[in-house]
Amino acid sequence: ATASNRLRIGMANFTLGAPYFSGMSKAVQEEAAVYPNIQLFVTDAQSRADKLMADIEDMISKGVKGVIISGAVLESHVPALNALKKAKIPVVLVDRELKGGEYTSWVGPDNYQIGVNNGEYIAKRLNGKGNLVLLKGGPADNSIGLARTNGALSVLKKYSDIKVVATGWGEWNTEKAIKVMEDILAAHKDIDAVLCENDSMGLGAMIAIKNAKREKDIFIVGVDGQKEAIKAIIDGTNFECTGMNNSDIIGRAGFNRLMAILAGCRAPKKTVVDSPRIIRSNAARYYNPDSVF
Amino acid sequence: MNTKTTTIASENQGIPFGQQCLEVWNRYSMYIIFGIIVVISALISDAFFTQNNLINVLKQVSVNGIISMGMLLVIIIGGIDLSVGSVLALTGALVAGLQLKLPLYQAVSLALIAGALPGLISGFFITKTKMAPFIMTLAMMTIARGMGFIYSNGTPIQVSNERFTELGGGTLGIIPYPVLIMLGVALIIHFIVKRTTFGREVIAVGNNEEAARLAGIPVNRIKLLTYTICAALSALAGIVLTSRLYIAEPMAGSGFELDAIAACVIGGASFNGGIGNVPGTLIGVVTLGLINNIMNLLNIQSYPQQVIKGLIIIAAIVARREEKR
Amino acid sequence: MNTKTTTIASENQGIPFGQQCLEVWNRYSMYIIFGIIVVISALISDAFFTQNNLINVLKQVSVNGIISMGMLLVIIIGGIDLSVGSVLALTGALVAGLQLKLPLYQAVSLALIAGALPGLISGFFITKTKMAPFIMTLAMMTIARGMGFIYSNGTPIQVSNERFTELGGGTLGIIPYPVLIMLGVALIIHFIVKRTTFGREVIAVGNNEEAARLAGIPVNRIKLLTYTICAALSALAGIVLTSRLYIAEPMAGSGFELDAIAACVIGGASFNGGIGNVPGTLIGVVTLGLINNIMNLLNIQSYPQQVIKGLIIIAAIVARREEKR
Amino acid sequence: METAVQETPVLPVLATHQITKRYGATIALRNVDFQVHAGEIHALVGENGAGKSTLIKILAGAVRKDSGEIRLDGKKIELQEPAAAQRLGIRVVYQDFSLFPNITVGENLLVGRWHSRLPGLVDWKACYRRAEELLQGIGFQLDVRKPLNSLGVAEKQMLEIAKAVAEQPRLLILDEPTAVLEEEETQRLFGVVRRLRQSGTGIIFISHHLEEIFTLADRVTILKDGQVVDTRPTASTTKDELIQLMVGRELGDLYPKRIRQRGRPILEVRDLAGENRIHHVNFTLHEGEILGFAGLVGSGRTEVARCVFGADRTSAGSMMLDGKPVSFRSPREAIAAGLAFLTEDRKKDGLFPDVSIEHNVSAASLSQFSKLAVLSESREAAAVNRVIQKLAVKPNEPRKLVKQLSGGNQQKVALAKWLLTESKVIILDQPTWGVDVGTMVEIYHFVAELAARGKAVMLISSVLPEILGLSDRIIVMREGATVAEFDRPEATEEKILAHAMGVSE
Ligand SMILES: Nc1ncnc2c1ncn2[C@@H]1O[C@H](COP(=O)(O)OP(=O)(O)OP(=O)(O)O)[C@@H](O)[C@H]1O
Ligand SMILES: Nc1ncnc2c1ncn2[C@@H]1O[C@H](COP(=O)(O)OP(=O)(O)OP(=O)(O)O)[C@@H](O)[C@H]1O
Ligand SMILES: [Mg+2]
Ligand SMILES: [Mg+2]
Repeated sequence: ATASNRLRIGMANFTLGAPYFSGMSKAVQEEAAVYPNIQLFVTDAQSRADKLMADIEDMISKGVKGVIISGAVLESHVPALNALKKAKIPVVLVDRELKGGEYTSWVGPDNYQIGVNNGEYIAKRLNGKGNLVLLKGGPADNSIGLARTNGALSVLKKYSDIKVVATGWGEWNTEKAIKVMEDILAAHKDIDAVLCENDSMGLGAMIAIKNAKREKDIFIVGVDGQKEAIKAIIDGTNFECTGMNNSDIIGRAGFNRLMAILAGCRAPKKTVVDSPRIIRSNAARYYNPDSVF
Repeated sequence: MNTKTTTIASENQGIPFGQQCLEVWNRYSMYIIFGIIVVISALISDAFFTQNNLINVLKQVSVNGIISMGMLLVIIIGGIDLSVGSVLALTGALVAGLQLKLPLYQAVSLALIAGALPGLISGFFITKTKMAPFIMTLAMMTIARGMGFIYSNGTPIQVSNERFTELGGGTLGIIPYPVLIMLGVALIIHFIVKRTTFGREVIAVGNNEEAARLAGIPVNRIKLLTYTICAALSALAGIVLTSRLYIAEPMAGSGFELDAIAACVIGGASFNGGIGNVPGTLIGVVTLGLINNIMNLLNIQSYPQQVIKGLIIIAAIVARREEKR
Repeated sequence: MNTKTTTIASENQGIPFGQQCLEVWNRYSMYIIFGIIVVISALISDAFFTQNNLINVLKQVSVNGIISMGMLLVIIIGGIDLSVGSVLALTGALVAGLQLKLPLYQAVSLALIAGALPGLISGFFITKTKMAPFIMTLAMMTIARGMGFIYSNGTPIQVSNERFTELGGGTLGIIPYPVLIMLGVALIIHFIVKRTTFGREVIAVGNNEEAARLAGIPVNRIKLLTYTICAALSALAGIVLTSRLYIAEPMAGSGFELDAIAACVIGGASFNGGIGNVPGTLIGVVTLGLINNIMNLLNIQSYPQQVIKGLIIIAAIVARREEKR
Repeated sequence: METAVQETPVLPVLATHQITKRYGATIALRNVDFQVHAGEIHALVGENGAGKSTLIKILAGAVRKDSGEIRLDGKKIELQEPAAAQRLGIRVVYQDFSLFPNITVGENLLVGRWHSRLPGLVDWKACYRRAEELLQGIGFQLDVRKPLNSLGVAEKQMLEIAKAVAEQPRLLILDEPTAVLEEEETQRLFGVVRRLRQSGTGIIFISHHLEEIFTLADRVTILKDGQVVDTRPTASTTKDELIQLMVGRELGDLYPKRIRQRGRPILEVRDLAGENRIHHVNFTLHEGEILGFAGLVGSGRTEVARCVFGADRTSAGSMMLDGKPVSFRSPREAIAAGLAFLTEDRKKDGLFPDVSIEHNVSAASLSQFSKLAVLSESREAAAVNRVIQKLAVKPNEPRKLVKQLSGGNQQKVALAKWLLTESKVIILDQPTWGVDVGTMVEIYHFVAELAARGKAVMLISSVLPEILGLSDRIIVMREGATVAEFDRPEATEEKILAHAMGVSE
């Protein structure tokens, strides 16, 4: 195919600075590479809503026939969606289900449900009694984190003996999470579980707990199914549970959804990708050391 | 005395051609470099030189353009303002929150005033306690960001008022309003710098603060005003951005200070203060936007994009080769 | 002659008590403020004054401590380095990647050398083209970040080598290695600043570059070396951080430059160059760490934390009340 | 005549009463009483650090007094800021330039007083017209639209003066205005000042050149250690008496008696040309010789020194040091080869203000005190102490920061730096700029001593008597080239000036 008659497709990433999302982008790129007549435009908004919009405008200038939007802040991209709608370009959202504008189809996880799963695990593991620490992502991108935590709390609030003794803000990364967890460990002698809004922070919490030699007392629950976290679960560490939120699967599904739409299929508006709970007994099944994320 | 004057004059005429070229280059280099980038862009991408794309670029840079005008004043006066991005976010959150309860124009005015406050406060400490502007505005950056988060509770605030979103999304003819606002602000700042006593006072203070004080210029008042204007323009940018995105995000604007500073410096401003101009800064703003735009058009991957962007900034400034002091 | 000397001596004794206090304050204010913060912290949180927590704080600040030592030299020489955070990330990725294929010490040495390179390059452009350090290192920040992403393909690289993770997690007695490394670096830099010709030359260049050149100081070489040292220390910090996290994240270190700069300035360094010291900077580093620690201990929410942190930075610097020029 | 002036019961324009000012431990001014009458030129003299600049800064509102009162035309005034003093018609030409480098000459004259037709808007046409008038008013021609950067020091000084006299000041203060001026400009300045005196302005004039005080001033006040020693009419005092009052001792001969002892040639410069303005520079410097460089301001003497020292690039010509061809690419190489260079503008390129006296002095010879780059502080301190005592730097506190010293003592520190390097060739560019008579004499003797020890000294100065008093030979420069050479015995001021101005034939 020559450059001019190739099918141009856009993959607008809100950020490629976080492994979850670069994994998503890689999955889409790998899928697209299979088709020699597809030219994929990949952009990185570096966590800036206005840049995501600029990227999409640039894609429209470039004449793309379909766009996948990955990540993003839920409510922040109405104008971008409007612009795409105006240009009659179909949009597939992966991971985040954007609010406020119109899109063609969405493929992603149910973060609230993941939270519920985690909450159930914790309640059972604690036998309805214990002290819990929350490691929240924040300050940025709070909506997803809230869904996850609220999901968990919706279960846990039924148990009056399960108390949230501290809330830390790990900014979604390992480094901040270690620091916050260290401080929390210093302040609280009696902690039984840590619930993290993502696995990166869970890994940080794990290091802090290990350094404090309290891994026997405290277990960790995360979200994402990041491969390092799954490895930790397999290895029998105190990182015991995570909710699968596989960007690789979501990314591939999203690409295929767009292909189907471009081929003229009527696609379902929303597809929730299953987020199974990963624990030691089933972790090996989800572990792929070569995956990006 | 006379002999001396004539000597200098004749020397001027006697400047070798090469040197004359160099002087032209020194004065216009940023425009020339800009021209080169435009021409190259047009050559390597068909999509570039379309009306649509060019207007897109202008629209994309409008927010940075507005901020850069305030930053320019601050840099001319010999300071720096790192808080512009978080002031933008704070104001965005405020206007989005206020327009739910108040009439639009009241919401906008209140947000603008509130957005100018951080600048007033920074300016106050910078003048009264002789704090380095870098550290004061760094602290203000953290504070304003935190306040934005507190106000918005960490979640984006949506805007539905159509009259408001028209501001960011509408056009006059083919020119989007944000572009008009940017150009309007640029014109005003240009006029201020060139033709008003305030602008000249800013330049004098930036050139030699002590001398300005000795010349009876109310240095502190001028500085205070400059930081306030800078914050007010960041606030304006926050309002434009919010109306463009229909939403105010608490994390909006992080890193914007660096873009604004880069634009001013590419445009010829100096951190030593006293030097800087509006047309150059505008060129700097658009150059930065072009770099992003053309790399997207050429489908360059995000990671190399960052490397290339850095290299182009270096090249643009090296090429300018400031006259040695 | 004699009469005069005695006059001055007696004048010294005649200084009013208040003024003497002021001078003591000027010299030791940052230590006093630091002491106050410690005392308050101990009063409001039981958990604070435990050996465990204090060691935690030191461990938490060790990465910033290492970076700040390099930043201090750069600030003393009158520059700034915004690229430290991304150099840290790049080096972290490199060491994590290399240790998979090479013996550990080779991987570490290679990563250190590679990490020093950006500093060498920044230094080169800053000296040769007289670019403002701010803008050069800003560009380098983008470039190094992009390179880190390219090398790591945007995903974290895990480290499993136990000897390597021991570096970040192990202790000597009760003191964690990262803390030892920070203190070692601080001692060396202190010695360099106080007792070596290089240190003196850095101070001289920072004070008056032209005078330094005319005094036969190889200004360009000194600057080059300073930026290289700063990058090398950022690289070291990247290695320590990676071994502490068992993982190298490509986005690691963003914003670290601001913390390092804040630490230097709280510690008494001046952006005008020529002034700055290691003990003060260390105090600055620990102060920043304490602020975060105590707010976490008190379970203060993230958003107000930011506001309070900014306010404390301002307070710390205002309280110091630099002598007016 | 003189007595008549005194007996006229005129109200002083300015009167200060018991002004005191402290800087930390230093008392800069102590109960100063001082009056200037209308139509009087009142000279203020004193050693470096005596408090002259501090006093006038207080009068200008730039520095706040600790106590005391100031009366202008009998009314008590409080000067919180310079603007207040300006409004009252107090105008100052400061010792350090207070100009704005990146704006035009014309605007520099009018900063803070731009002309406008509408409030807040600058009327550039009117501004430049006014700027031209102001310059013409003092008989000075300059392109008002040129950037200030392109001016030389003397031109900048004239600009400062034009700025100060712009609107018939009530009180005009001149802090060492002639230090960088040549004879011709100095005379023009005096003309301007006398005109102002005629029209009733009170004038305070500070200078270390006592001859100027006797030509210009009506009365003179002597400050010492922040206190007024005496005020007397110039007509009823003498130079020696003034010196006695200022310094507290007899100075003896201004210029040291020297025995000429020229050694072998050490520095030979042939057809040197720089990148900017100098060309065809030829001279030979011998061991034990003081070679004076005379010329008008801007004649290129500083650039010659900078080229020889490797600080500026040369474009043609050759240099021989000790018989061997050399060309220095940096000051570092020049220093290593045995050169030293005391720059004319110590503030700009001679000192490290935030660094102690000790570390300033040792800055050019650190390698002497170090092994493997590690300094021996005791050896450093010993060596530094030796030179600062020799030069009598005051206060004798090696740890004091240089920015806290008075101008003259700063100059000594700058000089001390080069005494540690033990150089063979010492270039001194305006070594007595801003230095009091006492120090001046000390420096003269010192320079003579250097030559006596076999050093070769290249002495650049705008003070002709200084050149004539010290040099063995004198080179005259004009428009960037060396145009004449005299042996001391045959040199006269007239001959030198004739060559310097190009009217010798
Ligand atoms: N900002 C300052 N801080 C501390 N001390 C100062 C300051 N300014 C001046 N001094 C001290 O005050 C005294 C008077 O200084 P001043 O500059 O008035 O002297 P001067 O008579 O003008 O000397 P010169 O002839 O060298 O210009 C000196 O001892 C000086 O060290
Ligand atoms: N054409 C010019 N371009 C740039 N600078 C000039 C020019 N003419 C004169 N100057 C300035 O004039 C000043 C005097 O020149 P220079 O120092 O070389 O001569 P000089 O004989 O040493 O004069 P001075 O008596 O001032 O020391 C310098 O500061 C120089 O920058
Ligand atoms: Mg003085
Ligand atoms: Mg000169």
